[in-house]
This record gives sequence, C-alpha cells and structure tokens, in this order.
Amino acid sequence: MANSWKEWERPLLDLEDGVLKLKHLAARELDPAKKAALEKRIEDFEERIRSFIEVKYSRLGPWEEVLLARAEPRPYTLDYINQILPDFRELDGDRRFGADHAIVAGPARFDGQPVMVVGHQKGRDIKERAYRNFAMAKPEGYRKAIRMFEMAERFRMPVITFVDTPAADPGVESESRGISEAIAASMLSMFELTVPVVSIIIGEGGSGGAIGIAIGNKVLMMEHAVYSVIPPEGCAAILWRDPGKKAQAAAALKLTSASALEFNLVDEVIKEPFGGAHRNAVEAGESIQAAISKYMGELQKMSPSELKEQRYQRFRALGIFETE
Amino acid sequence: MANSWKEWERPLLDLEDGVLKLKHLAARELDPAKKAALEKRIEDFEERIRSFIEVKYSRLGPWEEVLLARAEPRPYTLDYINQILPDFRELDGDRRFGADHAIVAGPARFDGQPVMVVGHQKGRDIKERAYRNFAMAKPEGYRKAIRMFEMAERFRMPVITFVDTPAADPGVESESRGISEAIAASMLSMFELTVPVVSIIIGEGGSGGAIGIAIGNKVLMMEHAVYSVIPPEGCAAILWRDPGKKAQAAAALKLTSASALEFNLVDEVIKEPFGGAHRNAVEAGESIQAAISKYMGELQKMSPSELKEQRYQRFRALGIFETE
Amino acid sequence: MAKVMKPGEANGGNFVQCKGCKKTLFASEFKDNLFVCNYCGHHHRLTWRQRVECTFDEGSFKPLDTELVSVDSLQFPEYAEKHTASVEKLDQNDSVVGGIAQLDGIDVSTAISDFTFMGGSMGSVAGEIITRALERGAEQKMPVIIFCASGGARMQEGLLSLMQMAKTTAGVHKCREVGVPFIAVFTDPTMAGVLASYASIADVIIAEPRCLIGFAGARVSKQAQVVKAPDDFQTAEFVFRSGMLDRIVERREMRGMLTSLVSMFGAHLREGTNG
Amino acid sequence: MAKVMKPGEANGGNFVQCKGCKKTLFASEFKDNLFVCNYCGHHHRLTWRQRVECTFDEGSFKPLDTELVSVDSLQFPEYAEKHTASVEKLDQNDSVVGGIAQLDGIDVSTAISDFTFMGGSMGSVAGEIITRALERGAEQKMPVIIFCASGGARMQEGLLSLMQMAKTTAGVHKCREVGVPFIAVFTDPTMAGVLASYASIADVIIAEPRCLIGFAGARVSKQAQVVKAPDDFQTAEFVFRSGMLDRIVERREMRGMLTSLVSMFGAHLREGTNG
Ligand SMILES: [Zn+2]
Ligand SMILES: [Zn+2]
Repeated sequence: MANSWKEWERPLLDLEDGVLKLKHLAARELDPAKKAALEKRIEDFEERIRSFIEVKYSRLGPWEEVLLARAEPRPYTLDYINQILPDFRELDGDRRFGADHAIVAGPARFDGQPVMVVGHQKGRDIKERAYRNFAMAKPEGYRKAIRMFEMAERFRMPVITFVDTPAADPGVESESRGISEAIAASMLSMFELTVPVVSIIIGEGGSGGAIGIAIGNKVLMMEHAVYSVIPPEGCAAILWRDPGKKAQAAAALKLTSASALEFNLVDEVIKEPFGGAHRNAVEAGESIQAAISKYMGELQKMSPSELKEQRYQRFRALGIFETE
Repeated sequence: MANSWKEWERPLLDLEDGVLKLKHLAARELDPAKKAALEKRIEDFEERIRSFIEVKYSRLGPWEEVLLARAEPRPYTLDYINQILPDFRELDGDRRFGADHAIVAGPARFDGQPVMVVGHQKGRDIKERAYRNFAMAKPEGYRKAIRMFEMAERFRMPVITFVDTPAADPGVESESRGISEAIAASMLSMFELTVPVVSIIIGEGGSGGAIGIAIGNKVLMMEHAVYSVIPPEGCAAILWRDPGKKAQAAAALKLTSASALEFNLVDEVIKEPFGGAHRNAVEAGESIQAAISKYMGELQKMSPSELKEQRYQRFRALGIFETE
Repeated sequence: MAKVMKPGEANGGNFVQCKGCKKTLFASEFKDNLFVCNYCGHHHRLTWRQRVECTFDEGSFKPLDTELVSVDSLQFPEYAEKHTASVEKLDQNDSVVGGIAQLDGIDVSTAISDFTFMGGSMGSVAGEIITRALERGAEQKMPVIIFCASGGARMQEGLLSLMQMAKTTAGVHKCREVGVPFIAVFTDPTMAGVLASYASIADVIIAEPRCLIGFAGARVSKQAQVVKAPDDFQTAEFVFRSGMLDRIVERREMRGMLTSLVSMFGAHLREGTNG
Repeated sequence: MAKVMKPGEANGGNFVQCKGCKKTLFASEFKDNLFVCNYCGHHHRLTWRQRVECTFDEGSFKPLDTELVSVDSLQFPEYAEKHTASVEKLDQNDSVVGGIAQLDGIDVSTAISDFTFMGGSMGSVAGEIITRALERGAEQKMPVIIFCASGGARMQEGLLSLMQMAKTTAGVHKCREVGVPFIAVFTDPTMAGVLASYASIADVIIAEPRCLIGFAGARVSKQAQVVKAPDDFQTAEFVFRSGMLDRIVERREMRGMLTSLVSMFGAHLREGTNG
C-alpha cells in the first residue's frame, strides 16, 4: 500500500518523465528518420500512459482517493482563483489577534459579477507550506472568514468557498484562542447569510476544519477530493490501535466523493480531467467554473430569505435514522 | 496642591478618626458625667466636620474633583450592583482570548425587571487592584461587553453601564490584540441597540476607555465624577512639558460634571451625599437608583427604532462649531 | 476497586470510591451531595437520569424524541454490535436524551448528553435530538439548556456525523433568530465535534469544575505545538482563562444559576408576566 | 536640512531630502513618484491636496463642508492662536477636508485628514466633517473612503473632542445599516482617538507601508507593560501581523486597490449596472 501520491503514481510519473525527455530529444533531432522513430516512441509511451491511467484510475480505492486528494501538485485554492476569479483582492486580518495564511479571502469577480471568495490554501514548497501552516487554520483564519461573510452579506455578494484542509490547527495556541468557537461561529455566520453560497471541496475535506467554511446552499466536491469526519490514520489508531490500517479505515469511513453523493451530503461531484486535476489544472478550473456558474444561476433566482431557508433545510435534513 | 484624595482630606479624615475614637470611649464610659462630656465633645467634633465639609466641598476646584473621582473609598460598580441590582449573575469571557476582570458584566434585576449590566471595576486593596488591572480594560473586556450588549438586544433587556476607568489598558499586549478596534466596536454595538441604555459616569471617565461603554440614550454623571479626553497629567506634559501642572490642566480640560452638563454632554448630574459618595455609599446608590428609574421609565415608552434613533441623534449632535 | 455508581445503585447502601481522591464515600451521602466528593470536590460524571434529578423541578422532565433509533448506514466495523450493547445495557436509544422540563416552574427545552453511551458521541440520532431541542425552544419560545458530555462526533457514522455539527449549529441559528436564549453546560468531557459546533456558540456557557474541554485529543494538540501546554490545559479552568466560558459553577449551585438565567434571559418570551 | 515639500513647491525645481534615508531627491521625480523615495521606499506624509492628486480621477474632487469653522469653546490655553496660525498658513479651516470624488468614474464620499494641520487632531469640526462624509455615503449610496493621518482627539476641545469618537462611530453605524462600504486608509500616523473610533471599524482597512499606527503614545504603552515591544511595534507591519489590517499597499498601488474595492463592494449600490 502506497503512503503517498508520489509512491502510488511512481511508474506513471516515470513514464511521463520519459516522454518529456524524448520530446526534448525529438525537438533537437535533425535527422528525419531518427526524429520519426523518436516520435513513434513518444506515441507508444503516451499510449502506455493513457492505458496506465485508465487502469489505475478505474481501480481507485478509498485510500488511493486520500492520496490523490493530498497530492502536492493538485490545484489549490489560489490556482483556481487565479484562473476563474479575476480581480481577486486578498484581504486579511481577524481584527482580533492575527493574520492567518492558511485561509485566503477577499472579493473577486466571477462571470463578471462581484463575489466574496474564502478558501483554505496549501503551500507547494516547504517554505510556503510553513507559511500556510499546511492549510490548518487557526481561530484567526475562521474569524477572518466570518468577517468576509458579513461583508458579503452587507454588500450583497454571492460567496464561494474552497475547502482544502487536513484539519483545523489542533495546537495549544489554537485551543487557547478558541478554535472550536471559531469554527462553530463561522458555520453560524454562514447560516445567517441571505446571499447565495457555493462551497466546493477541492482536495482534503478534513473534519471540523473543513465544514467550518462549507455551509453552502450547494456543496460540490471534486471527483478525487475526500471529505471525512476524521483522518483515516486517526480512525485506525482509535479503532484498531494501529495507524497503519489507514486503508481499511479509509474504506470504513466512506470518505470518497462517490459516497458523499450517495448519502446526499454533496449536491454534485465535479468530474476531474483524465488522470486527475493535477494533470490538467486548467481543465479542472473550467469544470469548477461551469459548475459554479450553473448553481449560482439557480441560486440567484431565489430571494434572500429563500436562500437562507434553503441552506437551513439543506443541512437540517442531513442524518440517517429510523423511527421506532 | 494635594496629590491624592487622602492628602486633600487629611484634616477631615483626622477629625472623623477622632470622632470614632471618642465614640468608642463614650460607649465604654460608665460615669454619666464623663460620658456626657465625651458626647459633648463628639457633637463639637461632628459640627466641625460638617462645617469643614461645607467649606471644603463648596470650594472644589477641577483638580480636587479629579482627586475625589479617584478616591479609593468611593463606591465602585460592584458596590452599586450589590445595592440596587439584585440577582446579578456575573458572566465572563470574550470567546476570543481571555477573561478580563477590569470590566464586570451580566444580567440582573432593576426595579424587578431583567437588565444587562456592564461596568468598569476598580479594586479596593492592592491584590484586587492588580486583579482588576486598575479598571483598565484590555480588548477582552470590551469584547465581553459587546457580547453582553448583543445578548441584551436579543433578549430585549435594557442596558445599564457604569463607567469608572482611568483609561483603557495601553500596553503592548492590548495594542497587539486591537484595543482600538475593541473600543470602537463596543461603541458601534451600542449604537445598534434597540433597547434602552443608561450610562452613568460614577468615578473616572477616562478617555476612550470610558466612552467605549458609555453610548447611552441617557448619560448621567455623578457630581464628583470627572470625564476627560486625556488625564490632566498627560495634558500638562504635552502642553507645558510639566506633568506637575496637572491642576492647571484639569482646569483647562473642563472635566467636571458641571462643565459636562454645561456643554450638554451629559443629561443629568446626580447629586452626591454630603461630603461625597464615599461618605455615604448607600445614599449615593439610592440617588443612582432613582435617576436610572426615572430615565428607564422615559425610555421604555419609546419604540425600539426610536431608541436607536434617539441615541444616534444624541451623539450626532455633539460638537461645537460655527458656519462661515 | 474504583467504581462509580451506576443508575439505581445509589440507594443500595453501598460504598463508592471517589474518582478524584480515591477516598471511600457513603453512597447515600454521595448521592445527596449530587455525586460530588465532599473531600476533594470531584464532580463525578452523571447519567442523563442523574442529571435530570440534580437539575430540574421534581417530576417535571418529559422525555421526547425517544422513538429515534440509529442506523448503521456505513456498515461500519463493530458499530452495530457496540451500539446494540449500549442500548441494552443502558436502556436508552442513543447518547443524547431530549425533552422538556421546568426550573422553578419555567418551561425549558433540554437535551442531555450521556457519556456512558458510546462516550456521548454525536451521530445522526444525537444530532437530530439536539437540533429538535433547539428548534422546539425556538418554536415554543422556551429557553434551551443542553448538557454536553461527549468525546465528539461519532466516527462510526462517518461524514454523516460531521454533518451533525452543521445541523446542530443550524438549530442554534434558529434560536438566535427569535431571541430564545440557549445555555450550554459543559460537563466532563466536552470535546471535538461537539465543542466545535452548537456547544461553543451558546449564549451562555457554564462548566462544571475541572471538567475536560478541548478541540483535539490532548495528545494531538500537545504534539502539534512548540508552545508548552499549561498544566491545566483543556480543563474548565484553562478554558475559562481563555475567555471561552461564562462561569465555572459547582453542581450544587447549578440549578440556581440556570434558573436565574432562564428567568432573566427568557423574561421577554413569557408574555404578560414580568419574569 | 531635512525638508518635505509643501504644497506648490514640487514644481519649483528644488531638491528635497528623504525623511527615511536622508538621500537628496529631485523634486519633480519625487512628485512623479507620489512622494515616495525611490531609494528607500519611504512614504512621505501628504497634505490633503497632494492626497487628492495621488488618488482620485483628475479634477473629480469637490470639497464640501468648507464652511465649518472651529470654536474655542473651552477657552483653552493657546488654542485660538495655534489654530489661527494653522488656518492662515495652510489655507484650510481645519485638519480634515471632506468632499466627493471619483475613482474610474465611480462616485465616492471622502474625507482626508491632514497631519500638517495641528497634527491632524480631531475636534468638533474634524468630527463633523468625517461624520458628514459617512452620512453622505449612507444617504447617497456612495462608498466612503477616509484617509487617516492624526495624532488623535484634539485635547484643546476637551470632552467635546472625546465625543467626536462617538459621533464618527455613529456615522459608521449609518453606513453599516444601509450596506455602504467604508474603506479607511491609514497613513502616517494614525493614532489614539482616531484609531479607537471610526477608523478601526471600517469594512476594509489599508495602510501605507511602515506608517505609525497605535492607541497609546509608544512611550506610554512600552512603559505600561512587562511584555517587551517588538522592534516594529506600532508600525503598519506589526499591526498587520496583529490582524488589524486588510492589506499594506504601496502608494503607487493604492488608487488601483481602492478602485477595485469600491467597484466590487459598491456594485449593489449602483442600480442597473453590473459594477
Ligand atoms: Zn474525592
Ligand atoms: Zn529614502
């Protein structure tokens, strides 16, 4: 069982690396025959890549979905913002304690219309990962989000949230500044909104840290994102006292987009490009844009009070139980 | 020029001390003649006290008012609460960072009706003074106050605030957690209230720290309280580069209750008992109770929107300028 | 062996051992003292039935929503067995019991979390009962009091239990909209998904002394930080200093405190009376 | 000698010395660079006229409320003389100038604080102009932008100036009620009574780099605490880290930032357009 996306995709990554090298060679090859041979080899490689992806991605288990959701080259919130939300002006500060770079937020334009954007932000290199605290927001992050939600309400702007966090920051400082209150208050402030809210789980939907900004009128989920009440490692540790049984735990937790859709916990799963969003960020962005467009269009036909009521009813209905 | 209330009242305090000792003696004296003589002396002393107070208190300058406002034995917020606001249940916490004991807050009953009370609290002994941070609230204190104002609004409770602070806490920690924002946000939340608010300056009305919780529909002021944009010491230091000229500064700043009333900045000055509130806390409490009763009675005839509008207009009108 | 009374054992004339100081206590005195040790003040965990007895006007509690039963939707390993065992052992359907009760004659909507039932964890049934208690308060204009005692969301219901955080928060939203006061009482322990949802956004939060209150398991959060945790990290006392609690109230004072609060904060709901 | 240009001097072909790095700069280049040093990036203080030129659509600014004049109600020592001297020297009535202007054609209500006039201090006139700017925005559905540059409340007007904190806050309240965005720009320095009132409760707060921002005089707050102040205490950078600012924006980017914000946040106010 692979422990990381890189490990799991290793043979595929090697092939893709090979293709790149061959293309480099082909570009500099002057002899037409040799060039043709190289191009034939490239075609072969690409065919192998295609079938490799087809096979590998048709057999994705829950644990592999976890690895994919966590994959470093996956598009992050700011990648989508840069692609589909022009005029983004990042704003910051909780007006209470600090700046939190695990969540980015600010106004932008979507389909030409002003919207408010809030999303977890992971870091791609070691330095940015530290700066972003691995997208684990502290209370400051959620309180900044609340401030943005309140502005969206006052200025009648639809809200788009991107969810991509392993968890809220669980440290001593987070606790002492009320991370629990911050998450709950953020959810509460989203329930109070009378503007349309679309939330998209784009990568890791990690527990309270995720749902803290995921109270949408519509909640969408990328095909290879995961959404879970507890990380599989933690679940395995509790259940079998063995964090190594994370694949079993991932299966038990039903954390895939397919399961979330099956239980009606998300409204739509956004199909990812062939081989995952990390293979074609632009196409992934376009799919997200299309999905947001569609749902924003629906939501904007509703009145402010209908929007609040629909959001309430949407979450109010979640849960499965029987009546004796 | 006296530097403290104790210094200024020294001769008077000595006389009062003398009376106490004589009374003690008289109580134990069995010989009727000697007892009568003692009682005569007590009467003489008390007469001297009365005339001493009459003279001294009729010639109060602004600086003496500052000393009186700061006098340690003056009744503090909790003294008034204990006397006139039964069922007080202290609540705490800003839900953000910490507990702040420079401000006390919670529901209580006034004239039988539930009200929300918020007030600065000084400490009487060294230990309590440290615990109360000399009634200099940090951001946490004002954010607790905001939470109480919001509850008062939701639960339709009139608000009573007691103002008694030298200033908001000016320390590095206060700044780093946004003391300015906290004060301004507290004022803003008071402007948003649609329930009656009565604020009473009971001792020191120190600058932003004071006005942060003093946005009442009616603002009352105890006779020997002061209310100022800057402490006289600070003003003297800026104006004459000599903090020692604090008496001149106190005069220049027009910080007495009489001046505040003259400029229409407070709605009523509550007369203090003979010799100051510290000589008869119960009578002072009764006067406050009567004043609050009167104004609450008036305010409760107004609709929620009228209350908000009246409070807005009250503060909107403050300021003196001419038109060219 | 250390043993805390179970429901119904209190009148058996047994002795019990305090979980705090390990001293032996007379069961009858212990019960009269509301299950608080009179040597060390340790507040022992209560079952929901004990909580009702310690808190509300005698005989005023009426359980509601007792017809709701859990479903093992995920077919989660060992869940059905564990759940069934708890149901049979404790004679209750799930970890939270909802209902209405009175405090000095004032009607309140309530829900009581019981740690003895699967660690008080919040799954679909618990979330539904809590949400209904909040909605009932909002609709019938009764103050809401919820007693929390929970390790957090119920892992065995997966994402469904995460959604209970949102659902119960939605319930609080309904109370806010109509000005119905919501008081949360944190008892040992109040953790994770329960703390990070409806519990922390109560209008007033009262905790029992020294109870455990935290977002992450203490192990996790101590690992996660360079900052040293204070000795009383994740206790009510620490959480109070952090500004998250209104008061720490001893159990013997709790009824009085709650009565006073619902009387004053709920006065505007009781038309024609003056509170 | 260090000297920052005064209005009208910029075209004289003089040299000026940077207040930051002390280097000598060509006045014309300095002006083209919006009075920012191109060696060290020091943002020099601006008069209100310079601020207007650096910010709004050319010729769009219309001053309002210029008829308001100060009254020495307290007969405060030296106040009348100081005030008169400033009025004569600077050809303006007080420390704040209000009006309406445009950003890329979008109408905004504005007020600009000028530190050169008695330290930008806020007395009755400044408070009235700021409040009117906020009210004008609220009534006419225009976004409000206020440039702060002030040592705080004007001591010489005593309690009347403290009341301006409340009055300007009331103005912000009016904007909030009707959903009119209010943007505050903190410039060097933004202090005390101004910071602790309308300025800190703006919807968006933008600061110029390295400007001084603080509640207490740095001396006071450093004395008052056992906690050591960081080296950049009370600078924009410190205040940003403390979560009180949305952004630190260089002067050359300021117009673009403000235009973008009023365009997006004010879109709902401009009926029939799409922002
Ligand atoms: Zn014990
Ligand atoms: Zn320079």
